[in-house]
Amino acid sequence: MAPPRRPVESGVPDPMPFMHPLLRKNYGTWRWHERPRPGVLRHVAASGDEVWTVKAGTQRQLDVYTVRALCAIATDLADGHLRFTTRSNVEFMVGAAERVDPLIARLEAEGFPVGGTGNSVSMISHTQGWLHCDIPGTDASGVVKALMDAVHHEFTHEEMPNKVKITTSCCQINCGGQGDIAINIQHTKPPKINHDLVAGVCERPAVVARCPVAAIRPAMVNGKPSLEVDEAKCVCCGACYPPCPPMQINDPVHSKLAIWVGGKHSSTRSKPTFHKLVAAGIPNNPPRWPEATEIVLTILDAYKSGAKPWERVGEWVERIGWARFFEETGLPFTKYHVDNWRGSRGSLNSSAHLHF
Amino acid sequence: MAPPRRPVESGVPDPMPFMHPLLRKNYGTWRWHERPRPGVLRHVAASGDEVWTVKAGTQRQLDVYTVRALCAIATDLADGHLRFTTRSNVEFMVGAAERVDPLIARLEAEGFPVGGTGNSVSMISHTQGWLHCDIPGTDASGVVKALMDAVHHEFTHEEMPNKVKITTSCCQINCGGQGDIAINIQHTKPPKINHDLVAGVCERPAVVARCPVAAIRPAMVNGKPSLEVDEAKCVCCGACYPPCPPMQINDPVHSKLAIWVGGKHSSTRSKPTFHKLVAAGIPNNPPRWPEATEIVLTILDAYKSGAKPWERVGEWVERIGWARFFEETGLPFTKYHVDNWRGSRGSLNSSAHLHF
Amino acid sequence: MSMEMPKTPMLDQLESGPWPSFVSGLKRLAQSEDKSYAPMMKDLLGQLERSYQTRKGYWKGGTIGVVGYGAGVIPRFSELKDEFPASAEFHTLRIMPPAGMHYTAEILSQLCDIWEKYGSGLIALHGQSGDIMFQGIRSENVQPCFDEMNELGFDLGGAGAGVRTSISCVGAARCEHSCFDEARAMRMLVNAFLDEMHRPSLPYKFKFKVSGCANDCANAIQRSDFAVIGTWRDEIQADQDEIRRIVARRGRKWLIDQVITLCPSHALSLNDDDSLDIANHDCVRCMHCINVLTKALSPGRVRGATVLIGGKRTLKIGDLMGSVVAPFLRLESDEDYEALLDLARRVMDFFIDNALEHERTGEMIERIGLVNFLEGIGLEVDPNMIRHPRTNSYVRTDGWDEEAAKWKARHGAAE
Amino acid sequence: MSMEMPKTPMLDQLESGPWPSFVSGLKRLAQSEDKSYAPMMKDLLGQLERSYQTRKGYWKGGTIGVVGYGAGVIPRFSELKDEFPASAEFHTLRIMPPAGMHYTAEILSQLCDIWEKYGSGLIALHGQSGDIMFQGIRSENVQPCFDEMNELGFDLGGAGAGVRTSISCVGAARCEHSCFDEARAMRMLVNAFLDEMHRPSLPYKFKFKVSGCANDCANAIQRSDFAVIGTWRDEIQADQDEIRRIVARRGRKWLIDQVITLCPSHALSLNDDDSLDIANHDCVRCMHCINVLTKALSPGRVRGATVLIGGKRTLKIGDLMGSVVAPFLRLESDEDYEALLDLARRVMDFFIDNALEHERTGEMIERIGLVNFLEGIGLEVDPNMIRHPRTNSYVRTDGWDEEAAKWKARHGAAE
Ligand code: SRM
Ligand code: SRM
Ligand code: SRM
Ligand code: SRM
Ligand code: SF4
Ligand code: SF4
Ligand code: SF4
Ligand code: SF4
Ligand code: SF4
Ligand code: SF4
Ligand code: SF4
Ligand code: SF4
Repeated sequence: MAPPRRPVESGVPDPMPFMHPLLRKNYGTWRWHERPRPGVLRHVAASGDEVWTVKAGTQRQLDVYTVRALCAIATDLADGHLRFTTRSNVEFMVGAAERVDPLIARLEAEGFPVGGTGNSVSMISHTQGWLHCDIPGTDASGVVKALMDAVHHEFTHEEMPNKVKITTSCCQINCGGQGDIAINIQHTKPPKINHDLVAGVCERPAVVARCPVAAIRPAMVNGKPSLEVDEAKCVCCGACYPPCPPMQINDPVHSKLAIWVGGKHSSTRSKPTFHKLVAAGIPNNPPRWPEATEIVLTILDAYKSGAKPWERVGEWVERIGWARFFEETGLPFTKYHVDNWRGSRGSLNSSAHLHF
Repeated sequence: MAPPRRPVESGVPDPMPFMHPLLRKNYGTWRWHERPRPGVLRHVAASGDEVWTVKAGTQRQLDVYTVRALCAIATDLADGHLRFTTRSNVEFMVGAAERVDPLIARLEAEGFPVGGTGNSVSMISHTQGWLHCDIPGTDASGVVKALMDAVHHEFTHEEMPNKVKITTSCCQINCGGQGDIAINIQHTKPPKINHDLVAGVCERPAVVARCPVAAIRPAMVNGKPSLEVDEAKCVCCGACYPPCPPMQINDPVHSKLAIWVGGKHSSTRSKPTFHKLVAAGIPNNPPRWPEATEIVLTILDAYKSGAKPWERVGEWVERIGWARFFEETGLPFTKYHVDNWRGSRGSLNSSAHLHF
Repeated sequence: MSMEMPKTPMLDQLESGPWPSFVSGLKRLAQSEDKSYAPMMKDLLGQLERSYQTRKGYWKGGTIGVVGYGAGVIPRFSELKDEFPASAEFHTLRIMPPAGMHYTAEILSQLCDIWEKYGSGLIALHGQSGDIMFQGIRSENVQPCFDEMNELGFDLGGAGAGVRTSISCVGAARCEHSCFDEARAMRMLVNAFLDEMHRPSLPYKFKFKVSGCANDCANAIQRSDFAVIGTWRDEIQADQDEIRRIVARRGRKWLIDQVITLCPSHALSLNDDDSLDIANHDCVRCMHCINVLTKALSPGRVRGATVLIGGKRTLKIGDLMGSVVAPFLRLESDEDYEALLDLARRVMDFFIDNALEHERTGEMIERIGLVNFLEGIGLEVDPNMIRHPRTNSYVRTDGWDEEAAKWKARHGAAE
Repeated sequence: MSMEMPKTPMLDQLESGPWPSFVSGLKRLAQSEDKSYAPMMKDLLGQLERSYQTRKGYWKGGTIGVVGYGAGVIPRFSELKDEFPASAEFHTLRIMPPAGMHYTAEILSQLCDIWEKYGSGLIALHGQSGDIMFQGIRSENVQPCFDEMNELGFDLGGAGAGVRTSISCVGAARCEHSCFDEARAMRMLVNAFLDEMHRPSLPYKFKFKVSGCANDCANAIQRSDFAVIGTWRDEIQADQDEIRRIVARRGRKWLIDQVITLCPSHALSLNDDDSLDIANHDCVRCMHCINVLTKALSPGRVRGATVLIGGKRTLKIGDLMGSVVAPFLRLESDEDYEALLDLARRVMDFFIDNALEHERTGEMIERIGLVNFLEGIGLEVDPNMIRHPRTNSYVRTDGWDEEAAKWKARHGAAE
């Protein structure tokens, strides 16, 4: 038998061979840009070269037919090049203004919404969900599709005060990250333990160590080594589930959705911020999650009409105050909004600043 | 023998019998005020009444001669009334403009600096020190006197961007509170334990409980119950000293002064803030503490020339950035400036905001 | 036979300079050969000079009190009593001043008379908590001295694990920003807890402080367990003609730089007709614009106070500021003031029942969580209590629907 | 014999609406009767529909890899393998794209060809960490599939306790804000740690992310252990004529509202001649004014990057952002880039030696303190590393003089 092939550890490929020639030529010497219309960027280089980018949304979870369709568009209309953003939008670059409209027409004809630039709602951070992950409490692709359908107008138009970056996550691990608006699983009940399986599949000390509030202890159940959860302590985070699948945290009824707002990665104007809980207890309701969608739309509406130009969602709320955020969105404020995690004292109002 | 007299538990006296008649008459109906000159306030009431207040500094630790001198001034020139601010400044109220100058003249003639209003440096928060307290690492009256001599011009003039409230504290307990600038004792060595005395005077469990970092444990030393300090853990705070005087924290050389800036009580503009360490290791050098005084003057200079109107010390630094604060004051920045107390992660720079 | 004045070369250096010198005052007392306290003050100077030279303090505590009270006198015994016997005892009487520290020359002189009879002649006006501190008295004089002051209408303040002496700002007496009757509120609060002040048996000290507005001249938020800060619910009262006069006099740029851009909530703008555009809904009641434009602007008409609980200094978990537990309590009618007192009673009861020994309110809340504290004192959560909602998902939310229903019920109901 | 399409009434509801439907894509694959993956995708649809109905996931992990590597394939075995045998195995190959995610149509088509041969036809462009995720392949196909992709110049990305796939923003390729060569930096960093990526043996995962400026289009500060963010040390480059043209076109108010008042450090003002007054000393390099006035303003000429360490999501102490450890590293010469890599090596070594099992860099720093971490990697403290100095006096400062001397030595010396 031939010896197995050893991998070529080539690492991250050099992008130059794949990059649009105009980008390659003007690499590092771009001067300025503008957005002639939603979905289109015009970048001008020091050389005087211009590149027009047309940006469109995709479903991220792409079948080869769709990938080939995008390739064909690139071949036919964009010099054979394309790139993707981490938000799974696709970008085609051309060197002249007149080549933009045909691209838009073709993309739209093939069902790819053109937009996602500037002050639009961009594609939602997509995770794995029931399609692939081993721990999800909900789906990802379906949630994203349902929401993007609902905000389609906001993707194809630039009518928001600033960019809106939405994220979702199908468990509390949150691979989707922080977002202007985030729709995440929030479990509401401690894990149900399948004691018969623990001994076989779980390394008990590792699971015990994983719990953020030390709610798990080793225990003998029905004469077999298993685990026990102190339900009064448990914050239902699900961290024990990946290392120990018998600790069933997912529940068709009690795994709910929660909505968070005001996460921001950029250091633009204000420093980066974490998103904050605004609504929880939302049913995990496939295939279209109407309850969550409605809350997202409500928040987007309030933001759109209330924020000043350039205010990101969190900056807007910061200015108007949380009292008014809850008033304007009609969302209830509860004791769960008051942070009680370590170091949370900084989130209390230690001032006479008040919003009425 | 007569039964002992029982106290009349009269509590806080009603101020009305002692209040200047114009204040009493217009109680709760003041309309606006202005500051015609440093040390003088003119308040106007809805009734049209005016009251002119002349404010002057005192040494707080007053001998009866000084108190009687102030009383005489009140009797002669201010309708027999006076009041004190918590910063131990004295205020005389009169009902007409022409009565102001004589008051000022008399106060100045008797050595009471007129000022402390508006954007001046007011009297320093005064604590007890060697004169009276049982745990001080330095004096209070002397520090205050030395500093007030140094900032006398700033007390009698209103040349600062905003009010400057200085505090001092003669131990790390900090009865002086937060300040725009605070000069506090900062011990640099763990307590030296006088083991012979511990058994006699200290309730050991109480002392152990008092330590913020759990560095104290009961121990037998020379066959007697005593205490032991884990010097690697000890943060030299002196909290063990009041309940257990044998735990000598005060040291003529190693009890140093530290200077803090940016404390703010008001919720005016920005929320209240704690003061922040800017200089430590300053010799505790009676009778005039020249090293500490010099640093305070340097900070005041930088603030005076650098801040915009209404910016308090902390607000000014916040705007120009800490990098520049250390640059402009020439104070060294060290690892001790980086907070490592619980919850201090929020004090790290988690952003791309940088000052160069 | 009069004692010699001690040599005080270091202290003497504190007699020069423009600020009034406490050393000169101490010397005046020490040299009052006709007064009983002259020897005490000579020795006091001697001991103090020693402290300056050795950089050490020489006072020790002990136990001294007056009949019926368990606190209010700070005992001081000298470790150098052999060298400085006349000041071997140098206790302090903490006496509560009239709210707002208003005096007549007459009453102050009477207090001086008593103090010259029994004490050292040294008086601090005032301590950081607000007491008149009569500093320097021997044990045997404490009771008669207190009795005379008490007869004059004064009472001992706090010390130890009890309610402490309080401060209210000058407020209504002479300040246009005052949002309620600070002296009334402060006296009502403290005087309702005199038992807890005079016979201290709380888990630890408890301080009230009262400021009439967000300028917080009483340092209430950071230096008291129970801070009462004046505010208003409705709109800032604005005299637009006065604004226009100010703009005419000082210019638009002045107004923009000193007021508009300094508003923390971007609630202000200057209209083209030089009137001030105030977005009261955005305003956080910080007082800045009112401070600068005191003639033109005032707090609204619906006035009252915010209550914050838990401020204190460093021990033992680090400094804590008070945090909002009652965003707005109207303070107008007698009932309003009663409601404030009622809240204080609930806080005190909860503190007594739940704080550990030597634990301040702020530390207790830090330990048990604000929500549990609110439930304990019977208050509902409100967004004004937080800077921002939780950023952390580690929370069990299975009571969400119930809690949401509570909010909706409250929110539907009239304020 | 072709299988029947499963009934998917719930999923079908996701075929309507304007956004491209992944369900339609899955169905296209399932209906590709000429392709080997059609049965797999039919069963996959069946299982997914089941998940929608039961609100449960049915995938389990396992162990799958390619020769020589310990990571890069995410194994998925179905719990419903009896019902849906064709998709009983549905592993994912994580493949690293060219930096910046640039493709030719040709290379993408070639990847599709390989994937159609061995896998499901389902590709995610891209995963949140930046991988091309080829989703759905049976164990026996993993090795040949990878071999072909590897021959084409692609390599597996990260998984498990190792270095992870990275993202750099589009940057220099098409962005005027770019402060260095992001693709170069990112490739240099990741490719230097391929051993740690392919044979994971770190305490836990480690992510690099690279953004060319403070806009942080790569989400580096919050989502990576080692964030490289472009910035500049000198002055913003300003074309004042262009500013005047903008003011002429859009008005002064527009400029004031959209730029001046939004500057977080109040570093901007509008001069009377309609030029922009920039106080570069106050500027915090936030990018806002440059973003809005891209034609008139650009980052300075002395460009480089800030490095922040420790960003990550919630587990297990709550979300952490990276925090500054190197305020400014010039990035121009080869040596400059080497110095960045050298820093990364020191961080990695320290992480390997000091982190507990399953502890990310941010958690490690939280546990040991920033200063100890800095000392460990040989960096000096700098005020740019903090928001503000300590507010707490609980620190032992007896090394003050030495530390102050260090600062003075550094500070006297040229940058
Ligand atoms: C006298 C006074 C300083 C002054 O000269 O003005 C003072 C003096 C003492 N303070 Fe204080 N504190 C004084 C106001 C304060 C303040 C300011 C305030 O009330 O606004 C604070 C900060 C606010 C607070 O309450 O936290 C303050 C925080 C402390 C603490 C720290 C409490 C904490 O929880 O962190 C202690 C230590 C303790 O309680 O164990 C303390 C303890 C002490 C003791 C009793 C020291 C001791 O344990 O023996 C001092 C007695 C000195 C003496 O010989 O008279 N003192 N102390 C102030 C009281 C005078 C008065 O009654 O008017
Ligand atoms: C007399 C006094 C109240 C009292 O009950 O005794 C007082 C009186 C006034 N204060 Fe105050 N404040 C007094 C202590 C304070 C304190 C507490 C302190 O000094 O420890 C503060 C909080 C300081 C802090 O934040 O750390 C304080 C923060 C203010 C502010 C807010 C300043 C700011 O911008 O942050 C104002 C507003 C202003 O300046 O217009 C203010 C404004 C005023 C006004 C103008 C209010 C008015 O309209 O009458 C009063 C005249 C001030 C003057 O002398 O210029 N007062 N004021 C106190 C004088 C202390 C002294 O002798 O220096
Ligand atoms: C595939 C992906 C989501 C997606 O669909 O895009 C993903 C999927 C998983 N993530 Fe993630 N994470 C993915 C990006 C992220 C990110 C975003 C990022 O990298 O910018 C984060 C937040 C940043 C960070 O690193 O903290 C993220 C934070 C986590 C965590 C929490 C780590 C923490 O320290 O808090 C876990 C749990 C763990 O590591 O134990 C996790 C664990 C997982 C696991 C391995 C769950 C598990 O334990 O089995 C998921 C495998 C799903 C699958 O079936 O493929 N994933 N994960 C992303 C990787 C694709 C790619 O390679 O491009
Ligand atoms: C293409 C992309 C980079 C890439 O490597 O793929 C990109 C490209 C640009 N970004 Fe970005 N950003 C991209 C993701 C991001 C992200 C990360 C994300 O989407 O998850 C952020 C951080 C978001 C956050 O803070 O949570 C981001 C924050 C910004 C900002 C700061 C916005 C703010 O005010 O906070 C700017 C500045 C601006 O808007 O002018 C910016 C500006 C830009 C500019 C205008 C830069 C330029 O001059 O070319 C680019 C065109 C944006 C457009 O489409 O209008 N980009 N940008 C990413 C497109 C993602 C998408 O499809 O939506
Ligand atoms: S968020 Fe959770 S369920 Fe979703 S992909 Fe990440 S680890 Fe899996
Ligand atoms: S769900 Fe979270 S808090 Fe509960 S036992 Fe598991 S790890 Fe611990
Ligand atoms: S600060 Fe310390 S030494 Fe000074 S009076 Fe207060 S408790 Fe005494
Ligand atoms: S000085 Fe402070 S840290 Fe040190 S032993 Fe005493 S109480 Fe503990
Ligand atoms: S707190 Fe407000 S009301 Fe009270 S004196 Fe100060 S400014 Fe006036
Ligand atoms: S009170 Fe403060 S927050 Fe309100 S409008 Fe005036 S400056 Fe703005
Ligand atoms: S991070 Fe900065 S340099 Fe990179 S693409 Fe975004 S705006 Fe351009
Ligand atoms: S980059 Fe940001 S901080 Fe600097 S001047 Fe522009 S807006 Fe201000």
